Amino acid sequence: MNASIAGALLLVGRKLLTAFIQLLVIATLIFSVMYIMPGDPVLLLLGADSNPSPEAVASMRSQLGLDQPVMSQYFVWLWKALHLDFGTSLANGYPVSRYVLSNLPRTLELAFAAIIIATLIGVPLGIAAALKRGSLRDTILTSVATIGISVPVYILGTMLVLFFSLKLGWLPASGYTDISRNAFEHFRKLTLPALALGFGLAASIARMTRSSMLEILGRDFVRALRAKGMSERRIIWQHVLRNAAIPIVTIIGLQLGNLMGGTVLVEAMFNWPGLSTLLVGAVSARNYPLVQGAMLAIAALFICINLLVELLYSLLDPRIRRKRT
Amino acid sequence: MTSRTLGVARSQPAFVASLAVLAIVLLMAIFGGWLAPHDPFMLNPQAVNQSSSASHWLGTDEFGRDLLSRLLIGIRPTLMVALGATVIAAVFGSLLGIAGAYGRSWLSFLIMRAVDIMLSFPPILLALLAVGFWESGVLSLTVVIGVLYIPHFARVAHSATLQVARQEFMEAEHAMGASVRRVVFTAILPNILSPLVVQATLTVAAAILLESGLSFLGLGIVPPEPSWGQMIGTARGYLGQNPMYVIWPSLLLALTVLAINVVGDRLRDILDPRLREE
Amino acid sequence: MLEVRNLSIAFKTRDGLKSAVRNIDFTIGPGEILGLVGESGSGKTITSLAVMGLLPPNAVVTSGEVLVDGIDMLQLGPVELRKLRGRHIAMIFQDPMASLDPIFTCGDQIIEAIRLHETVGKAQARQKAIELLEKVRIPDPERAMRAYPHELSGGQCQRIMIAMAVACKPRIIIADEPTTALDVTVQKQVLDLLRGLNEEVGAAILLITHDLGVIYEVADRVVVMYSGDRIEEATTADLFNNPKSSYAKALIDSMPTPGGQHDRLPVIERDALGNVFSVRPEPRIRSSNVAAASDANVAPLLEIRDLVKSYWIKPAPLAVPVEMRAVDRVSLSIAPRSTLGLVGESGCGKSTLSRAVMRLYRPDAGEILFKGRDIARLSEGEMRPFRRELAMVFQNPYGSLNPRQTVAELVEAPLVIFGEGTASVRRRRVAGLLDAVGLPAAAAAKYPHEFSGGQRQRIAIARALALNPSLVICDEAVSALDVSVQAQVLNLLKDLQVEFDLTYLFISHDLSVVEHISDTVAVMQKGRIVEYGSAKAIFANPKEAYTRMLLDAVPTIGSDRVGKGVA
Amino acid sequence: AEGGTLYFGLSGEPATLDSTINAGTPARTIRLAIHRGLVNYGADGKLSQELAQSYEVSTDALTYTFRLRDAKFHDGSPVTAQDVKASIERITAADSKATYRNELGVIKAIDTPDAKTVKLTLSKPFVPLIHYLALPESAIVPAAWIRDHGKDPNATPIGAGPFKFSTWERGRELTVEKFDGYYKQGKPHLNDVHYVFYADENTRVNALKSSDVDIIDYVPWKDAASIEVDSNLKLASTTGPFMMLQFNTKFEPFSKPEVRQAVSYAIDRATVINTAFNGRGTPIYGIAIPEGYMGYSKEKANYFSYDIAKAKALLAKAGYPNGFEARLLSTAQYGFHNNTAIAVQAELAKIGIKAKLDLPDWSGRIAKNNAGDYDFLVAGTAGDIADPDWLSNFFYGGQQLVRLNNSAYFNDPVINDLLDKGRVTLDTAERGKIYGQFVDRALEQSPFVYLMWRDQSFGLRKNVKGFTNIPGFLTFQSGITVEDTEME
Ligand SMILES: Nc1ncnc2c1ncn2[C@@H]1O[C@H](COP(=O)(O)OP(=O)(O)OP(=O)(O)O)[C@@H](O)[C@H]1O
Ligand SMILES: Nc1ncnc2c1ncn2[C@@H]1O[C@H](COP(=O)(O)OP(=O)(O)OP(=O)(O)O)[C@@H](O)[C@H]1O
Ligand SMILES: [Mg+2]
Ligand SMILES: [Mg+2]
Repeated sequence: MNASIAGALLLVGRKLLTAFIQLLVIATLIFSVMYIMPGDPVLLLLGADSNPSPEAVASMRSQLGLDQPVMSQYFVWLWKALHLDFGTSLANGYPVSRYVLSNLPRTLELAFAAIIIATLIGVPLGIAAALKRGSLRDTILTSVATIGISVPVYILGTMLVLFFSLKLGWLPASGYTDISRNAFEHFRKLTLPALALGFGLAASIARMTRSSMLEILGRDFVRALRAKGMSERRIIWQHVLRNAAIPIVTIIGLQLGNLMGGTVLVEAMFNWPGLSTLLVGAVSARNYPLVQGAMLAIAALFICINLLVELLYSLLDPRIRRKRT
Repeated sequence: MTSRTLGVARSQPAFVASLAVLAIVLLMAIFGGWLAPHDPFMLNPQAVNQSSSASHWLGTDEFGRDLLSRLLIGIRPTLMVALGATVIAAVFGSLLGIAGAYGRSWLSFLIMRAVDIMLSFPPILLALLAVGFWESGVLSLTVVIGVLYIPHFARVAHSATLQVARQEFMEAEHAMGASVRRVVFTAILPNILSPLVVQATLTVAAAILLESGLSFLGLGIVPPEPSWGQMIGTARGYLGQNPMYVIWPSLLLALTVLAINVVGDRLRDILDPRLREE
Repeated sequence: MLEVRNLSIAFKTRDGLKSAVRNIDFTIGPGEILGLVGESGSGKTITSLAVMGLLPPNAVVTSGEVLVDGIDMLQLGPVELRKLRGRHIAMIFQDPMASLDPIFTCGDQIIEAIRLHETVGKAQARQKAIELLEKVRIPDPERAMRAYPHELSGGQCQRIMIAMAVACKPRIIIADEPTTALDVTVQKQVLDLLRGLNEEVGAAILLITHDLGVIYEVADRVVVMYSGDRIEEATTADLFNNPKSSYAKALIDSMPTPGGQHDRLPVIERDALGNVFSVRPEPRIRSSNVAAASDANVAPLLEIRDLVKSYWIKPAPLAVPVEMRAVDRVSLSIAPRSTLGLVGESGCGKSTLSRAVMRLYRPDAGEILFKGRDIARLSEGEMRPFRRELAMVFQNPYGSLNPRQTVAELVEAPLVIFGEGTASVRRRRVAGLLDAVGLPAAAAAKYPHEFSGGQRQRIAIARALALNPSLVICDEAVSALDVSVQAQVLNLLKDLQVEFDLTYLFISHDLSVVEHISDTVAVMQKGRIVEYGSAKAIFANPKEAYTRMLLDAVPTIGSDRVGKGVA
Repeated sequence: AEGGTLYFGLSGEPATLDSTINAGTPARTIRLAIHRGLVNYGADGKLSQELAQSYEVSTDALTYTFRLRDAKFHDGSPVTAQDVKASIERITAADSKATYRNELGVIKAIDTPDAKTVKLTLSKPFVPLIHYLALPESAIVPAAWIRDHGKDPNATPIGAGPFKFSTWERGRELTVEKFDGYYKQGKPHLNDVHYVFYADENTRVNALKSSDVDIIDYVPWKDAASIEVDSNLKLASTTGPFMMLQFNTKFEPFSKPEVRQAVSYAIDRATVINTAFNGRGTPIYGIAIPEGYMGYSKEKANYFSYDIAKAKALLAKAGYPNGFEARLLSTAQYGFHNNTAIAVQAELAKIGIKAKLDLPDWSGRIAKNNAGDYDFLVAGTAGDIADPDWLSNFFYGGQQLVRLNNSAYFNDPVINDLLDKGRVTLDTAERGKIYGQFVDRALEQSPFVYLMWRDQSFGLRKNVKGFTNIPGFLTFQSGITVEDTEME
């Protein structure tokens, strides 16, 4: 028993170390990217609508520490980050960590809501298409899914708003209410953005489900299950789906990861104050510390999601588990 | 031969229709410029955002340019970006993913962690990096979008390979002394092709849409050249006044992607011998 | 109870329907065991699948009916079919590995089968499952319950399948080659189990097998099939004493008889008129340099010293893995041009041993000297030249064939890998190999799933022989073949041995086959070699109790079956 | 009606509320609810005395004397001369980041003879000073606050305006509430104002239409019509900001005034207006001086006309009969910049000028603008103040030849001279003449090609009263009128 605890600890330790190194690499990459990109935060800060004087620019720059050599800026940042101090926003000195901590859960919530909707729609749709391969039903489902893939999220979102908010007035057009303040309102405002995101993702999940299901449906053991007298539904949901799950889980994981920094359009469109908005705003303003902080948060989430997905792989397929141990 | 073709046409109407759509799209990509009824770059401030009319069949855009003409010449860059990016992503991504699942443990560790890093790097940053280095245009757009999707393919290929690598015929290949190349190309690839085909069809659509998403960073097709993605992106702002503006390119895009999907599905089924004879 | 009337089945192909089974008729009454024998690929499995209503999607029933208690199965809807299956009519599939869901533990699958039709609690079902496993003589039922199919040996999987099929005491059991991977003692046990059911609940059993000994011992009546046609039906005694059709006669003639050492086995041939008869073909090549195979002076081709291979298994999901020695300090040697027969109970480590020799994994300890060089520790790159000389026929032929490759591609693979010959040379070689293992030339363009169990096995054999390697490991390579094809393949192996100096490590549970083909025999039990010596000596004078037990359990024609009178 | 809550949809979240930095219109809108200066621009676009009850300028324009009224800061302390001194010194300090540090830098000394009197002494005459003091960036804040929090960009702001800062939920909204001690009797009317941030223009419009908010700023041109026709909504529109082309006068063809004039002749302004702005704008065929501002003259307003032949002739005269290629910098981030560039590109193609578009994001565009890395560019802007000195910012050569708002390297001694003279001339008629001469010279040199006045609109719900879109350049300071705003 002790040995297994030690083994587990070792494993966790290794994963943590890997994650740490990954984050370090990402941090370095972002740092380089931000400095290679054209753009100057100070000009944006001071010159929004007017001509700042060169002296004001210089003074601002030195106050923000941007006049230091890039390398020393990097190491200062890194050193602080190692102490969990991610600096302050260039624009207003507001701590990056507070920004990230307030926006991160909102993006997470939106992403999970979307992915749950997408899975609930996509997986059954894909199964239905696979079971009737080549039939009219398959064609119709495929077409619906395709439209889901090729209609951009902002068009879908706009249509949802036009219909559900402006026309019917059922749901708010945009905004965010803190769950602690009014939970009902909170979820009402979550509905449309989550739907808008979810539909498109559902389409991809459906496609992958269909293909993966077909792969498994051709296997001999399915026939053996039928011979046992198992109901078709149970065969599909319990055995075939689980055998087919790895590619599906992969694509869901990918999408969830993408959503971490990729809900920009939807967040903007529904005024959902999440991490993506923060990141894009920070990138646009060349707010380096904020970009760094938001990116690291996204990357960390990403790593978590990946670990989860890999864990799921081995739970789903014992043969993969064997390789790992 | 011909009777068989006819047979296919009868039993697979969707497939045949899709092939036809793709053929038309390809032809339009080649000859679109000549087919265009109007000069696609001619501004007409007196006729902006018009709906269908006798002279402009599909209406006009916010500059009064003929939508049909622009859709026609917009195919080429759209296809080039979408297909080019998909090819780049598919080739490099799949190979990386396979190596990540089948290669030596240190190699697969490196590859998969690198893939994770790439994945956690939001597209916008990579795009900005590209803007810093290259002129915007079809080529850089293709490369950037292609690179963006490499890790996606890698992940899909990786997971599928993990599954395949555990099957007994891989042991048989191994026992025969098959070279890595052979294992990859004859044992693994054909068996993981179906998720890859699906991923590819998804990528085609995503690439076209991403193109419009990246254009605000200045990485799009450089105006006044049109592309479908860019048209859809712009049209979003005019949903209220000129709904047709967004509907036409979206419809064409959906139709093309649908055709690609149907062909992709069919390809996937053809590649699966167990499904072929039905 | 089960009545098949005028059943015809065809496959949809590019060039229209291709008939596979024609006008099959038979009935089985309660408590009756009907044997179904016939040529490999003659349509036995397809017929039984049709009975279950489980034909592959590209197969169509062109005529006939399948009556179960007077109801036509072919007319039933999916819901009614489902109610019958498993509870009323159960099937044991020919390829056990492929028929188990790879991602559920065997225990879960058996429990599931039980609970599908009986309203019992989980614990109760589990208890029952363990009892079943004990009945089929699985050594450590607790472990088997926890194991995933890939963690069990071929014979163990087969027994899991059997346990599942009989779990609900169905009234009709279709057993498709239920004992191909079982050693004779276990086979006996399993047959007893089936017969027990047969007596207890009056189950009707359709027993498909190529093992005429088994048929002789347990079947009441026998149906003989040949290339899709039913050509004879008779009581067992009649069939063996007085076969009417020429095929049945030829089949019985072709059986390898224990004790009778012949250089060649008789095979069935068909003359221009379509008549079949059994002939004992002359060797293609007379052995000129008949070096004494077991000459002590000749350096062994393969020598295994103290080989150890363990699996680490977790008793519980979070527990520390414990060692399970599958191969325990095995030492063996095989002289060039000789054949070592390896026999032993199912699950004793034969496949593990052969995989280690193939270096599919690194053994934990010990040496594998091939042509004097220890290959146990070679790196993959260093192994490569040896791979040309080592070939293996896997126990589970379907699994070892890439489903996305045609037979031609599969068989020529070794040639391609070692850059042997041009495309046309390879094509000719493939054609020759297919012919030698008794497959039609048309097979080349097909995919593995389009073949019967025996045909797949032959594809695997053809592939293994493609390069004329020095050592061929045959892991139950002929277990799914009817006696005639089996004879043909065994003759081929012998011919090749003479012609190309091949050496075989031949794993089989069929002692008469082993006796026929082996020069030396090793008997394995629980991971160890318990007896090792020349074939003649062991078969004539077994020393170990275990060996004796094995020999005693061989079903043979002529010996009366136990308890036959009860039926 | 008195009381009520106003929801104000803003086009962005302020980066900072630092009162000395011009951090964009949303920041100004909010600060104008919190802060007041000595003077400000009122709803009528004229200077209005706020914390200063009155002021006088010495005849040499070197001293400005302000009499303060009895006003209170949100913390209850009175507004004193010390506070004014501290506030202005904060702007002019050596390490100050204030946007208008340069302009206010002419203040040499600040004397406070008594608690209610402030005397500013200038180093040189500077007539427009009072206008710079009217900017929101010249707000007066308590001296004590400056001492304690002056360097802290996140300190809770304290001003003397009608509303006091309440909460700021980052990324979502900022709330201010009524200040009872405001010096204007009976104002403000509202209890509180929620400034909700809507970066996306479509979302902003939808929020107004679905009555999530009561006012929005920056109504997109394409949506103006739909707001106008909506029976629940109204549109408060004015022109003020303008679109123009800036040239890099080091770039060979654009170094020649004829070429720049040719560009001006070649562009049909209607094209730009109809395509990039949905027809919501007024063409400029002269110099972008709003009607009523000093320097405006009717006859010069149409100095140019849409005339391809003339444009071609000018090009030929300059030596480019077949046109040339040039990079046109704009940004893809904002539709109207992007579309203006496309329209200009199409128009210039007619005279053979092939414009290659360069469309980075806004930040990249600003950086390139500031580095002079362009041949010509599209700019959309407005003057800072209602005094003609706003022109200096654009036309003055001087030390820094590459700036955000000038044509790179443009340096015309005649123009510099006139601008210098204009700043020190107190006499209005005299000044008018100087700026008249300036306009003649500017048209001749044409360092900028002006395209159009664009409409700048607020969208309001019908029940919102008293909010005014201040015309001209001051539209960006309309936020000050929340003090008059009521809900019915
Ligand atoms: N899915 C399929 N598609 C096409 N042909 C098939 C398919 N399955 C089986 N066949 C063919 O049908 C014939 C009968 O096959 P079946 O599996 O019934 O043989 P069998 O009698 O069980 O042989 P064996 O003893 O080798 O298992 C074979 O010739 C085989 O090639
Ligand atoms: N991957 C594995 N993990 C754990 N145990 C395994 C694994 N593979 C085989 N075993 C166990 O090792 C033992 C030897 O298996 P092996 O396959 O070598 O038997 P075998 O002699 O070939 O039997 P059979 O005649 O039934 O094929 C069996 O008890 C089996 O359950
Ligand atoms: Mg069979
Ligand atoms: Mg075995």
